[in-house]
This record gives sequence, structure tokens and C-alpha cells, in this order.
Amino acid sequence: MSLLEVSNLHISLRTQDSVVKAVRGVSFSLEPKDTLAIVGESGSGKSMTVKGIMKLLPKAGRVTDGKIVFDGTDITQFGERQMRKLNGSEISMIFQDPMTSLNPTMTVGKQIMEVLHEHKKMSAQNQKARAVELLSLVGISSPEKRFGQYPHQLSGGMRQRVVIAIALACDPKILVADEPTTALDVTIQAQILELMKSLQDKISTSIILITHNLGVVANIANKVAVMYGGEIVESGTVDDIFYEAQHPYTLGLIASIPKIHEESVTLKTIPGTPPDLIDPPAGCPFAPRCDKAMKICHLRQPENKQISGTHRSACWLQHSMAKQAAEKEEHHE
Amino acid sequence: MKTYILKRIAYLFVTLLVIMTATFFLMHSLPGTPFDEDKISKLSPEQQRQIYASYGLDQPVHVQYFKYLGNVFQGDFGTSTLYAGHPVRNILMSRIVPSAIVGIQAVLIGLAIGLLLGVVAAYRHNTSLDYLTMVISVLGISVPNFVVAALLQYLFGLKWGLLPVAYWESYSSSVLPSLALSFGVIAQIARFIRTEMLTVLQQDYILMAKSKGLSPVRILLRHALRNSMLPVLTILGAITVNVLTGSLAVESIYSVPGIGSLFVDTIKANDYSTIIGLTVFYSAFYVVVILIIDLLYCVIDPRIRLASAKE
Amino acid sequence: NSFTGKSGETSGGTESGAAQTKSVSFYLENEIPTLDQFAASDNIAFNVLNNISEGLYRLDTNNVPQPALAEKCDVSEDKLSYTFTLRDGLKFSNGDPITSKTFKETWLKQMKADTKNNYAFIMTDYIVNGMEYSEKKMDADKVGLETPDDKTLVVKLKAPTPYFLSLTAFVPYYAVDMDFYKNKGADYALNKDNLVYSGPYMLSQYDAAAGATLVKNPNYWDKDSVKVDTVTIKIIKEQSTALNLYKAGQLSRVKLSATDVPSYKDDKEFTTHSIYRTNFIQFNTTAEGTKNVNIRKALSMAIDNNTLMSTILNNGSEAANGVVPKGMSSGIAGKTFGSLQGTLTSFNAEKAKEYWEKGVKELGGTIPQITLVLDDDTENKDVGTYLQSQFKSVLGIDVTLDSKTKEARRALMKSGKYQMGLNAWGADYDDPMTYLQIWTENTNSFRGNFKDTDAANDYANLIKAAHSEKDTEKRADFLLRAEKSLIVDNAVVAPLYYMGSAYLVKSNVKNLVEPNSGILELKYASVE
Amino acid sequence: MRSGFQDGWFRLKQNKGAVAALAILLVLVALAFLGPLLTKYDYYTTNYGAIFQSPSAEHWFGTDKFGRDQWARVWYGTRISLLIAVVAATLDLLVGVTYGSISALLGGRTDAVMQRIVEVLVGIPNLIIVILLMMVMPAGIGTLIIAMSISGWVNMARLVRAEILKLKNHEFVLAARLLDASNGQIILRHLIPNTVGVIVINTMFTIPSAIFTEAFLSFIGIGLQEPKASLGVLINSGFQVINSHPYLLFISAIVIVLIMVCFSILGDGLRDAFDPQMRV
Amino acid sequence: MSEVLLEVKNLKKYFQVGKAQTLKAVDNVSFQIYKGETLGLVGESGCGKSTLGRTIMRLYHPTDGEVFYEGKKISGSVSKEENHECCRKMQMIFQDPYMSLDPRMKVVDIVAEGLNSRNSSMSRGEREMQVVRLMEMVGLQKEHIGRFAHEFSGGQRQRIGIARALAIHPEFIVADEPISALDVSIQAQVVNLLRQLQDELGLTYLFIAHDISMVKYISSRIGVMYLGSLVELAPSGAVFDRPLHPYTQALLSAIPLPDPRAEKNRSRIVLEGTVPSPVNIPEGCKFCSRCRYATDECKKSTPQFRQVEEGHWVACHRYANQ
Ligand SMILES: Nc1ncnc2c1ncn2[C@@H]1O[C@H](COP(=O)(O)OP(=O)(O)OP(=O)(O)O)[C@@H](O)[C@H]1O
Ligand SMILES: Nc1ncnc2c1ncn2[C@@H]1O[C@H](COP(=O)(O)OP(=O)(O)OP(=O)(O)O)[C@@H](O)[C@H]1O
Ligand SMILES: [Mg+2]
Ligand SMILES: [Mg+2]
Repeated sequence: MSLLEVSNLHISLRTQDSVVKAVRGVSFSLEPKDTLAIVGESGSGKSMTVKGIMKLLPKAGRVTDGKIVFDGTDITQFGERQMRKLNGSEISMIFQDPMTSLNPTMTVGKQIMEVLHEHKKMSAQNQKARAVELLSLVGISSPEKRFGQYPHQLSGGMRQRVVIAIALACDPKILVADEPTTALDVTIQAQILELMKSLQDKISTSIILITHNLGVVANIANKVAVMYGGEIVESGTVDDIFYEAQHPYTLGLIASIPKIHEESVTLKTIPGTPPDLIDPPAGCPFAPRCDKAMKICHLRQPENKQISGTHRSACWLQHSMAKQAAEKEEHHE
Repeated sequence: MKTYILKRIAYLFVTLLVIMTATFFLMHSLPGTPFDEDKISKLSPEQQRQIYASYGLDQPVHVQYFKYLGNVFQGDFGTSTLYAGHPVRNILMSRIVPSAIVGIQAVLIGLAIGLLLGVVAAYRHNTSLDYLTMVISVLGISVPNFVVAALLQYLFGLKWGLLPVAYWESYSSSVLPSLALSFGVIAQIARFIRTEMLTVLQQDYILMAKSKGLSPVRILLRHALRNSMLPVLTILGAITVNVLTGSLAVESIYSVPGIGSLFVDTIKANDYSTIIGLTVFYSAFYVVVILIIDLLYCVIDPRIRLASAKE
Repeated sequence: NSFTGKSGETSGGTESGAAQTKSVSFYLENEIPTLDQFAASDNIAFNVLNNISEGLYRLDTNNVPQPALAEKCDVSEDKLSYTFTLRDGLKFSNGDPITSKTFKETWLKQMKADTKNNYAFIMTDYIVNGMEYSEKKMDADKVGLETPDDKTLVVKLKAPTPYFLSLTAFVPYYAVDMDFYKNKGADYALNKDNLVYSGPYMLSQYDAAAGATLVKNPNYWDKDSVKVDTVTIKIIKEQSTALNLYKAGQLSRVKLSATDVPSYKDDKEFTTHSIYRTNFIQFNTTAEGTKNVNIRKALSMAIDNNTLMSTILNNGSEAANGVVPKGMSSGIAGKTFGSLQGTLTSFNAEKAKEYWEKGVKELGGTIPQITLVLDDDTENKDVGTYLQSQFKSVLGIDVTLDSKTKEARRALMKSGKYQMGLNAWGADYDDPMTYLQIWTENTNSFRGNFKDTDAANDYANLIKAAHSEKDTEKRADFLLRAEKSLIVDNAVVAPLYYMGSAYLVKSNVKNLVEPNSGILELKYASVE
Repeated sequence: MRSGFQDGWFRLKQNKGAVAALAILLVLVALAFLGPLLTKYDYYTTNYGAIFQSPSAEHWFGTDKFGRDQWARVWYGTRISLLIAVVAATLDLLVGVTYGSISALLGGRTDAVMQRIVEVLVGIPNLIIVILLMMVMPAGIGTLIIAMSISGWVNMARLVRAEILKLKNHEFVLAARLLDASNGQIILRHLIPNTVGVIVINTMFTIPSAIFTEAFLSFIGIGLQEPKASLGVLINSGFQVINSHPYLLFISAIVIVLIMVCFSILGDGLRDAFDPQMRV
Repeated sequence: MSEVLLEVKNLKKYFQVGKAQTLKAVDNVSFQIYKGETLGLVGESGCGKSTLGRTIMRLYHPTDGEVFYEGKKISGSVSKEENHECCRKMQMIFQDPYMSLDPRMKVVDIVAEGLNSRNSSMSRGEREMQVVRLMEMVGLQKEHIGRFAHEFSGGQRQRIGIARALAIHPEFIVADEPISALDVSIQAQVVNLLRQLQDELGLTYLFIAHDISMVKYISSRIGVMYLGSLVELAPSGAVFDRPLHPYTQALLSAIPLPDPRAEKNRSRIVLEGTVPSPVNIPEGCKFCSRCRYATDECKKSTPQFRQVEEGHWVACHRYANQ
């Protein structure tokens, strides 16, 4: 049984005069000890997906469809009160924006202690000791000093690490990390990744990791989901994605990575703009930017096709007919 | 910070001096004299002259001013003319206590209920609870406190006989006046907390607190409240000063011997010394409260820096 | 104020039950400004002082001065010398003896110009060389006060003064323990222990802002006729509060506001009482518009005092016929001044209109713009509003109201920058002179600038004549003519009403009187 | 694309409560101007034969102790009180907000000096200044407004200052600085919109307190003189007869409460409309 | 090299934390930026990069030291005109995109803010068009302009910040982690844009980032900071090929590779030892507690920041005699 099973999740957000369909039919599952990396286009609904799972959507947002099963219980309809028991202890989350997700008027130490207080029966002294320990675990030097500081007195990276420390405080079953290392330098990033791995070894935590750094994905993830325009366009093991990517978007993404040891004048990009989520296209969301797009791509949504045991891709190219056509073309050349 | 506080305290005395000086000269330019003109007009001119002389009022105002200033620096605020012969200090001391008791209670009641209502209203935005607090606070501000006072007096004092109708004789005498005064306080605090908290509750750190699995009460009290306290703190300053220095209407309805009426009575009677004593007391209180509040700003929100732009 | 858990059910008012202590409680409408007799100048203070100290005479329930600390008084043939004989064994509450020297010293102190209460005139106007002493032009031994022995006080007056005995029943004339006074210096009378008492009661508790409690004075010469053991005096500024307290049984007497009168009019506890205090319009005889006598007459006549009483004030006040209250003694035994004078004011819309037109013509045809200055209290504003509407409906003019604080109104009037002002005068003693002479003394704009004209001089002469007249009938006649000239011929003032109040008094409280002076008399009160 | 203002207005219109409040307010304003015309009585004519009449077909709101028609007086008073409300609100918004934001934004010495000035203004008893004003100026609305202007805006200034002290270190303000926005632009574009909640609420409180201050000032003789009246004055005089003729108090009180309820709902609506995160 | 655009001389920025403790966020940093180049700045999180950037942008008053722009001193107090001048020529992209966006403003107004303050003659429509153009440049859609900041994803917010800074055509941009929240393809798009602007308009960047491969790609020179000080400064190729400072070496070895297999069996220099507290930094080399080459000398004396090769500066005793 999976630890977390998300199927056909839809999330919409109301804006002034329109509805943004930010997440449209996302499904995935997470086993214990899994690390699922969600990568994809900025604005494709990664954060919304995980916030939707945690019931932490902004006021304007609502899960319109789908099912979320955690540890065998259907939590789709859970209210605030029920989620409270899970949040923080069973599932914890590292928010994307470290500055705004820390309370500006509370010292960071208190903010860490608080979650310990809530979920672990601990004396205040132990709480403090543990909080300091957590700070040093995430690589903050002189943690006792930082313990008493306010968020605005920390650098961006430190804040991010504080948020990580809070999320790790209660040894959660699932750690949802929304771009946890963007503001960290590579040495500390490596340290954090090690920390996550050790947690995983110790208590079989599963991790959902949202990141843009494919290096990080390569380092830590065993599964990858690629999102585009509110949908998962491709998913599979790391190897599937890095070495056998099928979806044109995934390919474009990988091509855009600057190679350290190569000199180049311009980086490869994917031309065009992402789809409008207010009025999402009927067909494949990537079709307008796809150099392999066919007529059908613009008209109908491709089905999410199993390519191998672990690998799925939502692309018309995977359709048998497209494959044949492609083969034909190859012959021509 | 320490230097800042010291500087503020130095300023404080300058401010008080300015206020005192201004009040002194303004007072002396008020129409009339400290005396009953009806009666004085019956005295012979020579008698009248002697009276003015005996109060030093025949001297130019600036001479009187420096004389008065000298006395004030020795801690002597002179004697009242309205309450003939009573040293100003004694008058103030005996009047401040009842006003302070009533006022502090009113502020505390108002703060407690106001915060509660405001927080609940924000948390349950646009529900009937929210509307209820709005109605309470609208009544609290648009029904003058003398009406509330009279109503409470009638109900609790006369009709049900639960509390003294009026008059200052036991602790229970202070309950109704405090209640009557607290209505306005409740209204203001509830409204300010509500509006500020509505903004705060949208912030990411509240979501974060939720993701920590904290209880709503804890989120509201530990995270939202402090971040919404700034305006409340500010008005609390004004409220405290106003309420502690007595309300004319409520004090007279409940016959509380406070300083509310003292201000009006002594100004109307041109009782120079008492007014200036009262003003110095009042403004010292005000200035100190403001200083405390300014310092509290920095405590409540560590990002606020008052000292100067430079670090 | 002690925080002893008294609460609503205390019947604190009339009887405190079991212990059989008889008590009454009443209230004052403002703080007790002082209990230093030399500083006290208003009725609030007098209400207390009158009952804790005593003079040679004391007014009885009918307003007649009766011997008090003095046993008797012999008046000389020329009515210029009063010889008072004090009772035996008089003592202050602290045991100090009360002698004729006590009075002499007290009075000398009172005559000093800079005595805080500014009441020097109440003696210097009458006592020989008092004024000179007051103005520091003469020594104390020249003043017409002699103490041949401890029990005898001889007072020499400048002119015959038929009301002198009632003056001695006025608080500034009361006995003060001068040794004690000097001893306490600036602290005198600041608390109950810094006072000694010569009157029927003494203070057992005193807080200027909260009130006082009076108990019987054991050293009082007439202590046996004092029937009430304790008197509670509360300070209550709000009439509705007082009424509530009365209903809750915590007050023996309450003043009713005009609007409450109708609902209690038929109550058996309801009484009314008017005092010697007259409210009137003071015209400025030199100001634009009101300098014309016909204009003034028109304005006076346009006022219907009776409607004012019955619809607006309605509180026990009486419509005024003249400045001198009706019940005031004329000096002629058995005849009040009012009964001799009759009614001087009359409401006559037609005549008022006639006078107005005449006045306007005399002023060159321009209709004067008229403003009435008044104090900013409810009663004055109500009266003002009434007058305004009356002028409008009778004369068809729009009179502007200008309400000001009392001091501001007085300053305005003193400087002469007014046309009409609402003013009032309370009697210091029971004689028309207390009113009529104020338009001659230091004639200033405060009194309408009524001076330097033939009419004014005639008026002053009448007053002067009355002063030196020994014959009571003739004296009364001068005064009657003076008042008539003031009101009818010259229309310097337009009398409105004699202040009065409507009260509820608990039915078991008897003789809780307030003579016409408006100063409370507790000596005669009793509780059944 | 709608501008920020149009946007707020649009959202306000979607708020049913606010629209209703606005409608009622407009009705009240209309009554304040037209109400007195609907009856044959005017607000000043006395009739001693008809004092203290309870509301009836003849006198819709009854009569007062001078027999004046209360309907005419209440609406006339509403007119005056609304004027006072507008003045107080304007003063708060113009002087208070400006003063507070300048003081907070410039900070340092400017702030120190400006705050000391406020302290002096508050420290000197208002009544003294008012009485002095009475001597030099004729009684009337103008004088009244001057008297209220002396320190009527202080609370607003201090509130806005506190909020801006908090906001001015926020990064978006720094960002605006870097874009060469002048202090005025920063105040107008960034600081005030982010303080709108507090400003609106405080205006809500300023209005009734100004209405009652006006009544007090009128009583001591600086504002309206009889027979003119304002709601505050009517409430004060109604209170004196609360035991015998309660309708005099209640009618005026209801009008004022109604005005305040509408203002409050409208204020809340405004506050929400201008808070982009508040959308429902 | 071409002319110096910005010069930082002995810049220090200390923060007061707690009672009488100073945190030396930037401690005696000197360097120059040439016109038209991109200086990349990398370093450990919390080492003072943002503080340095903000101090250069005059958001902080330097505790000591000076900043010159085109030879003119711009630190400390400057005249109003100079201030305008600076604002027009220098811009910053903030590290935290959300905090730097006014929550009550629509994106169109946020992006147009710079246009407003300067060119009020621009009509509303024109301005809107400009904004749309800028938005599209950074990969946002024109439908977005009517939204508020909170209605965007993290990466979209970051792009709004970039668009705002570009709007007024500055000469010099401090970009504080401008692309960290963007997916690689958009990162590439933005970086290409920045380079294109640099080529066309001669822009100069101070580019702070953690993604060293991106830094390398865009920068002509790279500075490495550690605990408030620059420890190495060299042309980007040199930094990668011949990193001199032990910290730089550690940093480079830690770059994660987008290649799962390679990632699994690679070795990196693991930094051992404790980082000294920035509040009381000990004498000697700041890095010595974690340095594998540390000698006694390192503990005793602070190494000079000196040029060891043409254009290659380093602060390390190991190269003292070169
Ligand atoms: N409050 C909101 N109202 C309306 N639309 C929103 C809101 N929040 C986010 N969106 C939109 O929803 C979409 C998904 O946002 P989300 O934050 O999930 O993106 P993301 O994948 O996390 O992107 P990034 O990598 O940039 O953080 C975006 O297009 C964004 O513009
Ligand atoms: N306002 C402040 N008050 C006190 N200390 C501060 C303040 N701002 C920054 N600091 C401290 O200064 C040091 C440098 O911070 P800075 O933000 O410059 O780091 P950074 O290099 O940008 O790090 P990151 O890569 O994590 O963003 C940190 O130790 C931080 O705690
Ligand atoms: Mg995101
Ligand atoms: Mg930074």
C-alpha cells in the first residue's frame, strides 16, 4: 500500500474575474522511503499540488476534484481540525518562500520550539536543546546565537534552513519540500541533502521534493514527475527521466541546463510561452511550443501512457500511430 | 537603544516645559479672573487692587511666569483658587486615584473583551459572529457613554439592585463606571484588531503555522495577534490617557470624585495653578505613555527602528 | 473614602434602623470648594459651614434672625450701635472659649481686602471705619468693634441698617477660632481635624470631592434641640443620578429637574421652594440698539414670564415681578417688599411692538441687530431659547444667542461688549438693598453702564437717600421708587424669575429647610 | 484593465452589504436635505401650546420642550452632523494621514520633532484653546471646525505613523526607493494603500467622536447656537429628558446609530475591497 | 580591461545584534567592476553577499568604506541629483521576490513603477504596452498584468522583480539570486536575455547566485566570498580551472551534476570543522577552522587579499610567496 496516493487532483484559484485552473488532474503515488522529485515549468502548479494535499491552499484556492489517500485513510475531505493532527508530525512542509513563511515577530528559535511543543511532549529545556541541535544540523553556525534572532536578521539561505529545521523537527512520515535549497550554496545544499537522506534511512521518511535544480534531483530522487501547465507530463524513475526522457518538454528542460565544462554563447531555451491556465488549451498544453506538435496535439489531450514499468508520459508521440509516423519519417531521411 | 531612551527622556522634559509654558500663557489670556466678578465688583477699587496684588496678579504675566516656574522646579504647584486654599498637589492626588481605578479597570475590561471580539471576528470573517462584533462596536462608539452609563445605572443599580447606583464608597462603586467606559474601548480595540488581523491571517507564516499543526487558538494568539497589535497599541495609548484622566460625563453620572470634571471646572473658573498642575500631570502621563508605546513598537515588531536611519 | 463593602441595599438615608441613630442625607451639586470660612464664597461651602459653625444670630425656619451665640442684642436709638451679649460658657468643639474677642478678630480678618472669599464688603460697607481698615488706611483699633468684656460686643455702624441682624446670621459673620486658625496656617480646614466647630454639627468625615458626614457637636450650646445624629452630604452632580439614589433610598431629599416635575407633581413628597435669587436680563444702556430706552422697554415687555415658568422652567421658580424677590422684607413689619410694590413687569405684546417701532424710529429707522449673551448651562440656554422665540413672535426680530462660559460671559459684560446679558443676583441678606444698590456701586458695564445720565443719577440719589433714612416707611418708599425707575421707567433690567426648585423630600424627614438665602439649615431638621 | 481605484469600486459593488449601506446612507443624506421640507413645520418655530408631544401624525417625531417639530430638527441636525462628519474625516485623511506618514517615513530627527509637536498639541488642554477661540471668533460652524482641527487628527497621525514605521523597512518600499520614487510617491502608492484598513477604521471612530465633540463645543458656546441643532446636541438634550420623554433621545440616537452602522459596513466593504487578498 | 564602472573600497557593514555585539556581515571588501562585464558573486549562504549588494545599492549605510560609481562617491550622504542619477543608473533584483513586491499593487503598476517616477509624460496605454513587452521578455503573459503578487508562483514573482528592474534601462544591475526559483528553461531564457541586453546596451551586472554553473556561464569574473570577505576573485575560467582558495575548491566539488549516475559515485570535498560565529571572528584566516591545509600561521595572521596571477586574486597564505 502506498503511503500517499493522489489521483486526478484538480485545483482552481479564483482571481478577480477569472478562475485559474492551476492543477488539472495530477496523480502520483508515494511509497515509504521514496523521494519523488517534481520538476517542471515555473508556474505549472507544483506548489499548488502539494499545498492542495496539505490543505494549505490560499483563500482563493479550492480542490475541485480528486482524491488523496494518506496511509490508508482518505483525507480528501479532512477539515482543518483533522489535518492538524497530521500536519507537522506526519506530514510536514518546507515552504517555497522562506522569508514570508517565517513569522517576522517571533525569534526563529521559538518558531522551531513551537512545533516540538505541539507534537512532542518535551520539557522546555529539551525543546530548546533540540531546536539548537536542529539549527546546527541544517548547517547554521553558532546556532545558540541564531536561536534568539528574528527572521529579518538572517540571510536568505539561513531562513530557508530554519524552515527546513522546522519541517524536520518532528521526524515526519512525509516531508514535502518546496524548493528547499534554492537559496543555499552548493556545500550547504549538499549537507541538507545528506540530512534528508539520513532521515530517510533512519525513519523511512518519504520526500516530495520540488526543485528546479536537476543536479539535486539527480542526487537525491528516485522518482521524478515533470509538470507542465498544471499536468504531469512525464513521470518515472530518475534514470527514466534523465536518460530516457520521452516528452518533448522534458527533453527541452534537460537541454537548457548549462554544462559546466562547455563554453557556449547562448543557452538553449524552449521558445514560446506557457499556456494560459485560465482558459487552458483543449489539447496538450505544451503543443504550442512543441517542435514536434501534430494536429491532434492541439485538439485533444494526450493520455498518460505507460512506457515502461515505471515510466509514463502524456504525449501523443507515445501513441502507437504517432510512433509509426515517426518511424516512417526516419525512413525518409 | 539606551541612548535613544535617554534622549527621549530629555525631550520629555523639554516637551513638558513647552506645554507648561504654553498653558500658562494661554490660561492667563483667558477671559476673566480667578475671582467671582459679580462679587469683586462690589468692592472698592482699592480693595480690588489689594486682592489682585495678594495673588501677584498685578504683576506682568512674564514675571508671574518665572515665579511660578521657580516654584514648580521646587515641586510646588501652588494652591488652588477654586478650591480655595487647597494645595494643587493634594487636589490632584485625591482626585487621580478614583479616576485611575475606574480607568484602569475600563481599559482592562475593554482590552480583554475587545481583543476577544476582534480576534473572533477576524477568524470568522463575514459570519454572524463577525457581524455581531460590528454591531457591538458600532453601538459602542455611536451611543455616547453617558447614555450607556445612565442605562447601566438604571438597570444594575436601581432595577436589579446588584451594584451601587452611584457614589464612591466601596470597591463595587467602581464597577459600573468602569463598565460604562469600557464600551468605547471594546469597540475600538475590537475593530482595529479585526481589520489588522484580516490582513495578517492571509500571510504565509500563518499557513506555515497551520502546516506545523498548531491549534487555531495558538495560531491566533501566538502568531496573528502580535502581528496585529500595532494599531491597537497606538490607540491604547490614547485610550489609556483619556480614560485614566477621567470622563466628565461618566464621573458625574456615578458621582466619582475623579479628575474628569476637575479639568472643566478649573478651566471655567480660571483656576490657574490647578489647571497647570493638572496639565503637567496629564501631559507627563501622556508623554510617558507615548514613550512606552514607541518602545513597545520595537518590542512587538523587531523590524521597527526608531533611533535613526543609521545602524 | 473607605472601601467598606456597602452596597445597594443600604437604606443609608433616613433611618439607620437598629442603633436608633437618626440620620438624613442630602447632596450638593458640586464639590465643596473649601471649608475655610475666610475662603468660602459660594452656597455649596455655606451649606456645610452654616451647619458646623454659628454666628451671633441664626435664621429660623421663617427666615427671621434669632439669637444664637448671642443671647440678645440691644440697638441704640440712632440705630447705629448694636450691643450683643454672648451666652454663657460658649465653647468651640475643641474646648476653646468663644468670646466677644473671637468675633472681633474674626471680623477684622474678614474685613481685610485680600481675604480669599472677597466678602470684605459684607462688613466694610456697614461697620464704621471698616473700609479704611480694609484699604489699610487705618488701624484695627479705630474700627467700630468694641469688646468691653468677654461677653459683650459693640458694633458701630456707618448708617442705619435694618437688616444688620440678618447679616450676622450670614456665614462670613460666624465665629472662627482664630488661635486655631493661626496655628494651622495653610493647612487650616484642609481636613476634618484642621477645623473646629461652633455650630450644631461637626465633621466626622470630609472629602472635598466626595462629600462629608456631620455628627452632633457635643459642645454646641443648644445641642439638645438638634434632633438628627448624623447628616451625610454627598456630592452628586447629575440630577438623574440623585433621583435614582433618592429612589434607592439613599437620599432624604432630591431636587427635580423641570422635566421630571410633571410626573411627581402630585406626589406627597413633592415640594417647591424659591429662594432670594433673581434672574434677569441686564441691558447695556450704552450699547448699539439697547441704548435706546424704548427698545429696552419693548424687549422687556415682549417677555411673558409666566409662560417661561409654566412651560420651560417649571421647577418651582417663580415668575419675577421685579428684581427684588416678592417675599423680601420691606423693613416695615409685616409687609413684604413685594406686597408693597406689586407687579412691575407686564407682558404686553402690543405695547412692546409700539415701543419697538418708536425706538427704531428714534434710532434712525434701522432695525438694530441684537445679541443676548448667556452662560452655557442648560437652564440659561433654555431661557435664552425661550426669549429668542418670544422676541421673534412678538417683535418679529431675530435675536442671536451667544452662549459662553461664565467667565467669558462676565469678561464680555465687564468690557461692555454686549447688548443684553442673562445675569442673576442672589441676596446676601434679607433686604431689598442687597439688590438695588448694585446698580449704583462702581457702576460699570457689568451693571449695564447705568451711570452719568439724569436717570441714573436720580436712581443713585434714591438709593443714597434710602441708606441714610432712619424712618422705615420712608426708606421703603425710596426703595420702591428706585426699583420702579430701574425696571419700568428706564428698563435697565428685565426681571425674569426668582430661582426656585422642586424637591422630593422623604415624608419622615421634617423641617429640612433652606431659608430664602438658599443656604441649608439642618439645625431644625428631624426624622420621625 | 481597471485601475486600482476602479478595481476597488468594482469589488465594493459586489459586496451586497456595502451597497445596501451606501443606499441607506444616501437616503439619510437625502432626508437631511429634503426631510425638513416634507413637513410644514420648520426647525425653529416654537409653539408653547404643543410642547413635548409624542410622535403623531401631526408631528412625526414629536416635539421638544419648546414645541418645535422634532422631524424638522432631526433632519436639520443630521445635515449639520454629516457636515461635521465630512469635515472630521477630511481632516483625518488629509492632515492626520499626511502628518503621520511623513513623520514615520522621514524618521529620525524629523519624526522626533513632529511627534513632540503632537505631544504639545495634545498636552495643552483643548478647552483652554477653545475658550480663547470663543473670544476671538464668532460662534458658528467655522469656529467649530477650527477648534476641532487643533488636535482632531492626532490619533490618525499616530496610527498611520505606527503602521508606516512597520512598513517602511519592508522590502517593497526599499524597492520603490531604488526606482527613484519620491517620498510622496512612496507614501501615496505604497504606504497608504497598505494602511488602508487602519485608516478606514479610524475614520469610523473619528466621525462619531467629532459629532459628540461638536455637541460639547456647541454646548459651551463655540459651535451652533440655538435654535440650530445637530444630532449631538439633540442627543444631549434628549438625554436630559430621558425619563419623561425618551423618544427625543431615541430618535436622534437611532439616526446616529444608523449612520454609523452604514459607515461601518461601508468601511468594512472598502477595507475588503482594497485588500486584494480579501476576495471572497 | 575597459574602464571601471563601480569601485568598492574597504567596504564594511556591521550589524548590531543583541547587546553590544557586532555582526560583521561585510568586512573590508574591495573590488572593481568594469563597464560591460558581469561579476559573479558566490559564497556560502550567509556570508554577506546580499548585504554587500544592498550596501552598494545604498539600502544600507556602510559602517565604513566607500563605493564609487563612475569615479563618483555614492556611499554616505549624497545630493538629491546624485540620488536621482544613481536610481536611474543602478537597479537591484531582490533575493526574496515576494517581499519586494507591494501586496496591494497590480503587477502592471509594480513593473511600471520605475516608468512612472521618471517619465510621467507616458500615457497609460503606452505604459501598459511597455509592461506587457517586459513581461513577455521574462516569460510572463500579458494576461498576468492585472493580477496581484500573491497570485503568482514563486518563479513568476521572481520574474516580475526582474521585469521591474529592467523597465528603466539601468546601466548597472545588482542581481541577487535572480533566477534561483526558475525552471532551467526559463533560467536559460532570462540569462540569455540578460546577456543580450549586455551585448546590446553594455549593461553591467553584479550577479549573486548559488548555481555556479549558471554563474560561470554568465560571468566574466567570479568573486568568492566567505564570512564577509572576498577570498578569491578571478576570471571565471580561471576559477573553474584553477581554483586557488581551499573554499573555492570545496565549493566547486560540491556542485551537483544533473546526472544521476555520476552523482551517485562522485566524491566531494567535505568541509569539516565548525564555522566560526560571525559575531566574534577569531584572528587569522576565517576559513582555517575548516581548511584541510590550515597551518599555525593561518590561525595567527589574516591573509592578505592579493593578486597571485594576472587578474587572479586570492586571500590565502598558501599563495603568499607567489
Ligand atoms: N492566489 C492565486 N490566485 C490565482 N492564481 C494563482 C494564485 N497562486 C498561484 N496562482 C497561479 O497558479 C499557477 C500555479 O502556481 P504554483 O505556485 O503551483 O506554481 P509552481 O509550479 O510552484 O511554480 P514555481 O516553480 O514558479 O514556484 C501559476 O500559474 C500561478 O500564476
Ligand atoms: N538586518 C540585519 N540584522 C542583523 N544581521 C543581519 C541583518 N541582515 C543580515 N544580517 C546578517 O548578515 C550576514 C550576511 O547576510 P546576507 O543576507 O548578506 O547573506 P547572503 O550572503 O546573502 O546569504 P544567502 O546566500 O543565504 O542569502 C548573516 O549572518 C545575517 O545573519
Ligand atoms: Mg512554487
Ligand atoms: Mg542573500
